[in-house]
Amino acid sequence: MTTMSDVEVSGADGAAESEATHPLRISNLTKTFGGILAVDGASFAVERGSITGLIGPNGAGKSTTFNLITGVHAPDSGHVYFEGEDITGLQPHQVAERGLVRTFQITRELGEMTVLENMLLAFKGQRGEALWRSVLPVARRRVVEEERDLLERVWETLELFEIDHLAHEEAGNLSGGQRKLLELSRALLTDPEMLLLDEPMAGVNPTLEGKLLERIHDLTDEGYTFLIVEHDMDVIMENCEHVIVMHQGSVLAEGTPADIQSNERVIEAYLGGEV
Amino acid sequence: IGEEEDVIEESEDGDDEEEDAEATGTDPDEREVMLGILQPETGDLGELGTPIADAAELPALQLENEGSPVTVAVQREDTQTESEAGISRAEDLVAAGVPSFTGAAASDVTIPVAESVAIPEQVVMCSPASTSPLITDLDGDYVFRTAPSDALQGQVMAEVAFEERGWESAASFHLNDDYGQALSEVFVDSFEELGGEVTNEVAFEPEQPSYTSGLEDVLSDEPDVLIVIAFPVSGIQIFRDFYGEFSDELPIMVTDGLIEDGLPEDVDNPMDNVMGTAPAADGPEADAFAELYEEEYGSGPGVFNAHAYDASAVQILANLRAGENDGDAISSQMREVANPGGEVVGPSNFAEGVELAADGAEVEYQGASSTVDFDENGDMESVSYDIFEFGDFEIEAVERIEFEA
Amino acid sequence: MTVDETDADPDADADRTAADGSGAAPASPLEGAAAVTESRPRWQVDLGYIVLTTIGIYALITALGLLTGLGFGGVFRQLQTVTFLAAAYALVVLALNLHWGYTGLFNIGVAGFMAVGAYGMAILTAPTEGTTTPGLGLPMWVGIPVGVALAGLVGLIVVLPALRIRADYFAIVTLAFAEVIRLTINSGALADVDAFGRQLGTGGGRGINFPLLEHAIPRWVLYEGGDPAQGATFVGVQVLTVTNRLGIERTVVESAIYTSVLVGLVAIVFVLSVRTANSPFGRLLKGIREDELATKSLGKNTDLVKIKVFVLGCAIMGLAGIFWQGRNGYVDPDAFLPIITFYIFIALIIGGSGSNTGSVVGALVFAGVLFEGPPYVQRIINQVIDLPRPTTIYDAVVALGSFDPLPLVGYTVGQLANLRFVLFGVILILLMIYRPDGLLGHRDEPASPLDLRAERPTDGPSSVDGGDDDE
Amino acid sequence: MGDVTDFTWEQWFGVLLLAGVGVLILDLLRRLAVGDLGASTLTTFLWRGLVDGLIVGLAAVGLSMTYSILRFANFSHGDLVTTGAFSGWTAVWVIGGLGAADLGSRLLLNADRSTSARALDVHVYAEPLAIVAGLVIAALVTILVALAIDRLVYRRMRDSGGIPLLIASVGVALVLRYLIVFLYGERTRGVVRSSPSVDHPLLFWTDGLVVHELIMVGSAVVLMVGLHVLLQYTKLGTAMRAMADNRDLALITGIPTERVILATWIIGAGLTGVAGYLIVLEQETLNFNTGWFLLLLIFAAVILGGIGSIYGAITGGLIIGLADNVMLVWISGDLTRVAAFTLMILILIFRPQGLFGGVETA
Amino acid sequence: MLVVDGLDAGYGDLQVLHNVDLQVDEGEYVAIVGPNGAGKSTVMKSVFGLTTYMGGRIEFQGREISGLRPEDIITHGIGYVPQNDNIFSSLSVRENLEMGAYILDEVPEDAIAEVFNRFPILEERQDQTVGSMSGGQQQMVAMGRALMLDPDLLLLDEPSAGLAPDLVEDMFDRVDAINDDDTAVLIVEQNAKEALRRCDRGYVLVQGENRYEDDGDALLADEQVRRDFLGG
Ligand SMILES: Nc1ncnc2c1ncn2[C@@H]1O[C@H](COP(=O)(O)OP(=O)(O)OP(=O)(O)O)[C@@H](O)[C@H]1O
Ligand SMILES: Nc1ncnc2c1ncn2[C@@H]1O[C@H](COP(=O)(O)OP(=O)(O)OP(=O)(O)O)[C@@H](O)[C@H]1O
Ligand SMILES: [Mg+2]
Ligand SMILES: [Mg+2]
Repeated sequence: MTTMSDVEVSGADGAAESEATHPLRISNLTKTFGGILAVDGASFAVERGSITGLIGPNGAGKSTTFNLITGVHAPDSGHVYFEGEDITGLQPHQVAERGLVRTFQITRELGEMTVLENMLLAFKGQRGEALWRSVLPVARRRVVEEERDLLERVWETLELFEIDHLAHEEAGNLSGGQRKLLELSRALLTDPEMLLLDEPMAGVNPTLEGKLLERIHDLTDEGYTFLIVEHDMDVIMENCEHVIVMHQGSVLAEGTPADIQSNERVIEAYLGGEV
Repeated sequence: IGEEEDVIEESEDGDDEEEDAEATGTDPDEREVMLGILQPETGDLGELGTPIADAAELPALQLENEGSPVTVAVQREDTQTESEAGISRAEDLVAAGVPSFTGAAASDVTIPVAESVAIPEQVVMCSPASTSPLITDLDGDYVFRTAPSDALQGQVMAEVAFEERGWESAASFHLNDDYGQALSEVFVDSFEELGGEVTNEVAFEPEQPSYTSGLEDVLSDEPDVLIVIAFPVSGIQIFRDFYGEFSDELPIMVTDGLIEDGLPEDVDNPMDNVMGTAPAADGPEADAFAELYEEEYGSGPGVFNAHAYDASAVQILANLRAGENDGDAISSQMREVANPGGEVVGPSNFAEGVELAADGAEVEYQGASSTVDFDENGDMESVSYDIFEFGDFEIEAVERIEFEA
Repeated sequence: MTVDETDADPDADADRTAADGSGAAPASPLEGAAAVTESRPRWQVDLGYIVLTTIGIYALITALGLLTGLGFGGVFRQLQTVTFLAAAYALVVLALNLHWGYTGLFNIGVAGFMAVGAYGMAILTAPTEGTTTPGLGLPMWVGIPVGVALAGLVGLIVVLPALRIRADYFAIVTLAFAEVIRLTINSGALADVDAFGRQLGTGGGRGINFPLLEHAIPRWVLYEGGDPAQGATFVGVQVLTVTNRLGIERTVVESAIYTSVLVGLVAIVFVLSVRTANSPFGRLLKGIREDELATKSLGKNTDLVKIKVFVLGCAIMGLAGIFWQGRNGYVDPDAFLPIITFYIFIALIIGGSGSNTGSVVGALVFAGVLFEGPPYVQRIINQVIDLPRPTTIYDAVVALGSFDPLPLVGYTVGQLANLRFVLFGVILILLMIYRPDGLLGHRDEPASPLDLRAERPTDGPSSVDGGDDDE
Repeated sequence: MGDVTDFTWEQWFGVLLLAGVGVLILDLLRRLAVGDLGASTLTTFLWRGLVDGLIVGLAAVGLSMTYSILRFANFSHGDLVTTGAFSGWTAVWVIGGLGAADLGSRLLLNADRSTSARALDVHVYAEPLAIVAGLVIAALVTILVALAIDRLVYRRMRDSGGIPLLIASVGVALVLRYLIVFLYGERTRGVVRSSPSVDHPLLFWTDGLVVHELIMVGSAVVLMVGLHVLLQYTKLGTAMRAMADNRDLALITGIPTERVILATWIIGAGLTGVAGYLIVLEQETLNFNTGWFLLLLIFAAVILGGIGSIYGAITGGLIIGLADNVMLVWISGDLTRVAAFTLMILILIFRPQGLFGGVETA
Repeated sequence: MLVVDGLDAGYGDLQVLHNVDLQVDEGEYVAIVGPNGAGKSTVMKSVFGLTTYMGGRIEFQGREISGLRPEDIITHGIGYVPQNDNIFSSLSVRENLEMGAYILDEVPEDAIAEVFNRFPILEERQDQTVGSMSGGQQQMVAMGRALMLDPDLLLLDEPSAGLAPDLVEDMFDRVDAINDDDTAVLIVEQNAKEALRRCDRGYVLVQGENRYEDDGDALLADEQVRRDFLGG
């Protein structure tokens, strides 16, 4: 059984070492809303190329931690490091530009845009995002060429996630699960180095879920890093190399799935005797 | 360049209307004089503008009624009290071949119409109701007016207040638009020039829920007299607030904008402390005009109606004397028919005057609103103002002042 | 068979929209010409809409005018007025569409930005002496760009604080800003200022006279150095020779050139807007409109994009203000009352927000039919019949009691200018209920330089139309 | 390092803003001490600011309520205020002026200028019954008009978002306002006699209390507190807030949404009509633009206070009213409105959700 | 008790459900599973009158309810917890619960107490605005709200999504308990195995059509169903 102290040692390790092996590191993040302490001195690091699970009871502060990492909220105190850089308090887009991209627990599709448009929006650094290139004659030709390439990649991704038949549908008309898929595939198109997924499988059909997990494994093999919040213990236990358990805003335990499953405190706080 | 000038002549010759005029020009008895009327018959000034337009049409109707051989084709257009529409309607007039027109009423319509139609198209306009001092600066060859400039009213007020009534300090509370700002400015300058002291000058926005604070502000240095420059739309509220909070002993002087019969009733106060000035319709033939108007329309003339009659009448005379429906020609005749020299004509003998002018005789128009003499800017050489006193819910003209610019 | 076709299912409908483009093309010669290139079907359709609307409105005005004896001259004037107004509206509606239609920035301070542009130019170009509100006396080619830049700059000042507030707050803030601008211009405090050792100022309520753009611009086209005394330019010689032959007056030529320049500007802005919309940049705008946080989380600097778009739109609004007032040679604060903004909104909504073509069509319909229509009709009625004019509606209704409807009709006709606003209101309401997307809004205009519906690079199992029922 | 985030630039901005206001207040005191500014002048500004603020606040609560529950910024609100004023005062004239002038003049509030408030002797002592009847009728007619509009317009757009509704309400505003012009004409008229006043020793700066003003101020306070209680402590109030929050869910939960909307319009429009009526009682004059010209101030108040917050609307109104009047100490009368709007914009920068936004005071 | 017979329904012009049949008997526990976008939520919404009705028949306790408005349907004794947007986020926990019993004249304190009993965190947070609570907490509020009226039939659209495992368990237990009290339950779940294990009967919905219908356990055992819809 991995103890808390192990975790803390690894967290306190020299920055150089964790930078190479751990692209994302947070230390002592704290956030209060009104009187509620949502995140309370949370510290952990995520290993490169791994699938790390972030679990914990409802209200433990998982989504808030995501929000703090990705700049949706500014932390009251504490730091977020990504690839060795202090990204605390950066704007969401700045965080995403650095390759740290997230999905939302409650999906945020762009309702009146088609699925294709939703996906095309995701690509980073598109030439055509500069107004003048989109507008001026010669420059525009290059934009069009680039767009063709992007479109091709979009279609591939859509097929992969089995939502290509919805390509021209407005995203607002998708079903709950379809929205999750859209959001996940869209996040992938940003060419992230690391993805933070907030309950990506909630509401996704089990068969498709299996395919998605396969895909996530492929991506980790390609060097992507995943931090996944998920309540489905089967998903967590079968797919994560490493699991972080949050409770009441701070990290309760950390370790391999096996460690976690046998951790008394985790069982008491979260797993509820089950599993 | 000479080419182009020629071209213009040619094109005008080619114009249908023009050909008619030329053809009958030698026979003045049958010549058709074209006259435009461009007044706000709807919009902000709609209520004022319609009677003004009626009065402007009166000379033409009069000729018709009296069986004059001269026919005047009147084209009446509505500015809607908007500059945009005013310009369009003015362009319509020009397009119809109208060489001169009576208009417009509101200064902020008159100015754009002058700038973008009358002056460039070389068409004469004569406003019966625009009193903005700005109009003085517009090209005097095409832009005339029978209405007096507010620059004069400000001076008159200063003189009456300082010299006649002996008030040594004054404060001005004025509407924050061209009318209020210009009048207040002239008043303040004149009043100070005469040796008076202006304690405060406060501008206000129209149609506010209350003016108490503004009044408090303007009265904070206890002037001898308060000048209020407004229209009833805000004026009623101003006086209501004034009588609610301040001493009704304090003399107040208002401008023509507030000389309106129902005002004390709307204010619910006899307004005994109020007096005012307004341009007078004080031509030698004011009565003759009033009679004509009453006869035609069944009620007495209102503000600027006499000026409108005069504006149209002078244009008709100038047109006849010029012998053609051409703006330039009319422009050069405007002062000839209006300013001293020649047979005196006016509303009472207009039909005769018309024939004289058609024969090319020299005439001097003396009208309903004034003797109608244009200076080099196209403004009136002299005008007269009425001094009004409010009291016991009535308004009464107590005095008339002749004023030379 | 034909019945079958029209009753086909929605998917087929979507297909037909694209196909319809070429079907409708021959409707106008312009489109026919474009059809030859065969590259941009969407362009043909769009141009078709605009041309058809223009023709329709022109025909209406001409027919009404001629029927009622306005004469060719009058009709021509009316057409020119309508064209000018429509073009001026189109320019500012396109800008508003960029703000609201695409980016979701609910700007109801349009009049304020127009005021900044117009006043900026007026102050720069008004003569240094000889008028009551002197300016800097600079030529118009300085005045126009600086006016436009000023409008953009004020846009920047407005958008910076407004970035973080939500849509309806943003609306009120822009409206308040527009009023602040108007009231400040109107205020006596800034009417005359000593600046740089010169008399300058806004003129307060009395406004500013400046050289008529309606003359200055055509003269720049026609004469060397913009001065008739220096002889005609090459273009000027051609134009003047032709118009001389036709016997058209020079002032008419100048007005026509001015209007054409404005129409040309509209065309340029239109093309640029279309390109903007159909581009990755336009996609960003749509993304911001739909969900800013989601767009941000995809790594897009939405604040920067919003600032860019807002400033750009404001600059175009400034340009529209300049050209609009440039026709009068005179600006005063009353030209920028909040109601102007609502006119512009009505025009945009008629056409359909989110559609550039809709913006132009809306401007045409608003200026040509709604705005100019009622007074036109009123004039015609007034010319044709002589109605009694009771002073109050009470008298008119009492007369009804004795079966005399004429006073009520007369009263109503007399009130047409006011009832026009009722008409605006009713149209706005009907549109929002029955066609909230306007005549052309919410067409599927892909936010991409490619026609997304047509292109599918890889041959997937489902066909071009999103075939939900294919599987 | 981490603590720097404690003070965001917004908060810095807020501090600056407060400091600015503080400096102004100090300067005010200095001016008072030096004698630049008369005490009576200042009290007039303050009192008038208060009354203006309450006028705006009173008109604003109805808007704040419909805004939050029906979820759109109702641009026709100003014209509902006008509707209330015209209908209420028409009733007063018709009832109170019996025999004093012919029906036509009374029905159209003297559109033909043949009579006057003086001839009819309209004020609270002479015509108490008519004045009360007018109040009731103002509320009733405004409610009926609002319900008719809801039925004809808004009801068909229940599923549209806030902005389409906003735009439709601009249309409604135009229709209402110009129908009023069609009926009553464009003239401004005095519809009440100057208010009687009572002598008193209570307030140091004035010894005559204006009765009509008092009625306005008193009713405003009572109505606003009443509305707050209604929204916060009754089931209907909670249901209204629930609807404001999530209409689809309200439907599923079994809240009779249409009935709640009805209630919202009845309460909101009733308040608005009464506000229009009372405002005219205080300012004594009436014009078809009365409400429209207030609208921007009303919106400023609602937004300053935070949408949906009744106390916010009142606070917002007071801030706007005070700024509009007290600013006269420093700037000229044609710029006070500029100052008031600028203040609103500045406050929004530092509190984007309005002063009471997010805090549910209802 | 609930009979859906040949239902066609959709959104606007788009038809999603094609001839769907469904039945829930008195006190029965029925689950609907199926891939994303199959139309499961649409079935729920259709019962509650929230979709465009295109044909077929919906009956509850012998009375036709197709075409009724939601506020009437709720008086017939049907409770519904939607999949998304299922809380009043600006209201407090307590007010959310009170709204659940809006149609009653009195606030049923005992029902509230029972909900608090089941979800103690809600009692602690009863004055917090629900919008500021975590996803799982919000789900509890939504459940609690639907239980306030003690309905005869409860429609649950993916109630376990986003719940922590102990709560998932707890939720299913709770549903069982409700069901034991003679309340029929119609549940849509992506946690299909658990749902099918516990239910009496299950439907598999695919592309808006009935594909399978059987006992829960039988469906669980069906190879085809396992492979295609339960992730093997
Ligand atoms: N409001 C809507 N407007 C138009 N189409 C819709 C709407 N809601 C859902 N749809 C479409 O209806 C189909 C069925 O959706 P539904 O939400 O019923 O699926 P579901 O079975 O609940 O899926 P999930 O498990 O992902 O929630 C989907 O294809 C979806 O795109
Ligand atoms: N914007 C906010 N305002 C106020 N409180 C908040 C806000 N966001 C989160 N909270 C509170 O912070 C705590 C942590 O919430 P968070 O959403 O991070 O939980 P979570 O671990 O993601 O739970 P779940 O698994 O249920 O989604 C909760 O108690 C919640 O009520
Ligand atoms: Mg969460
Ligand atoms: Mg669903």
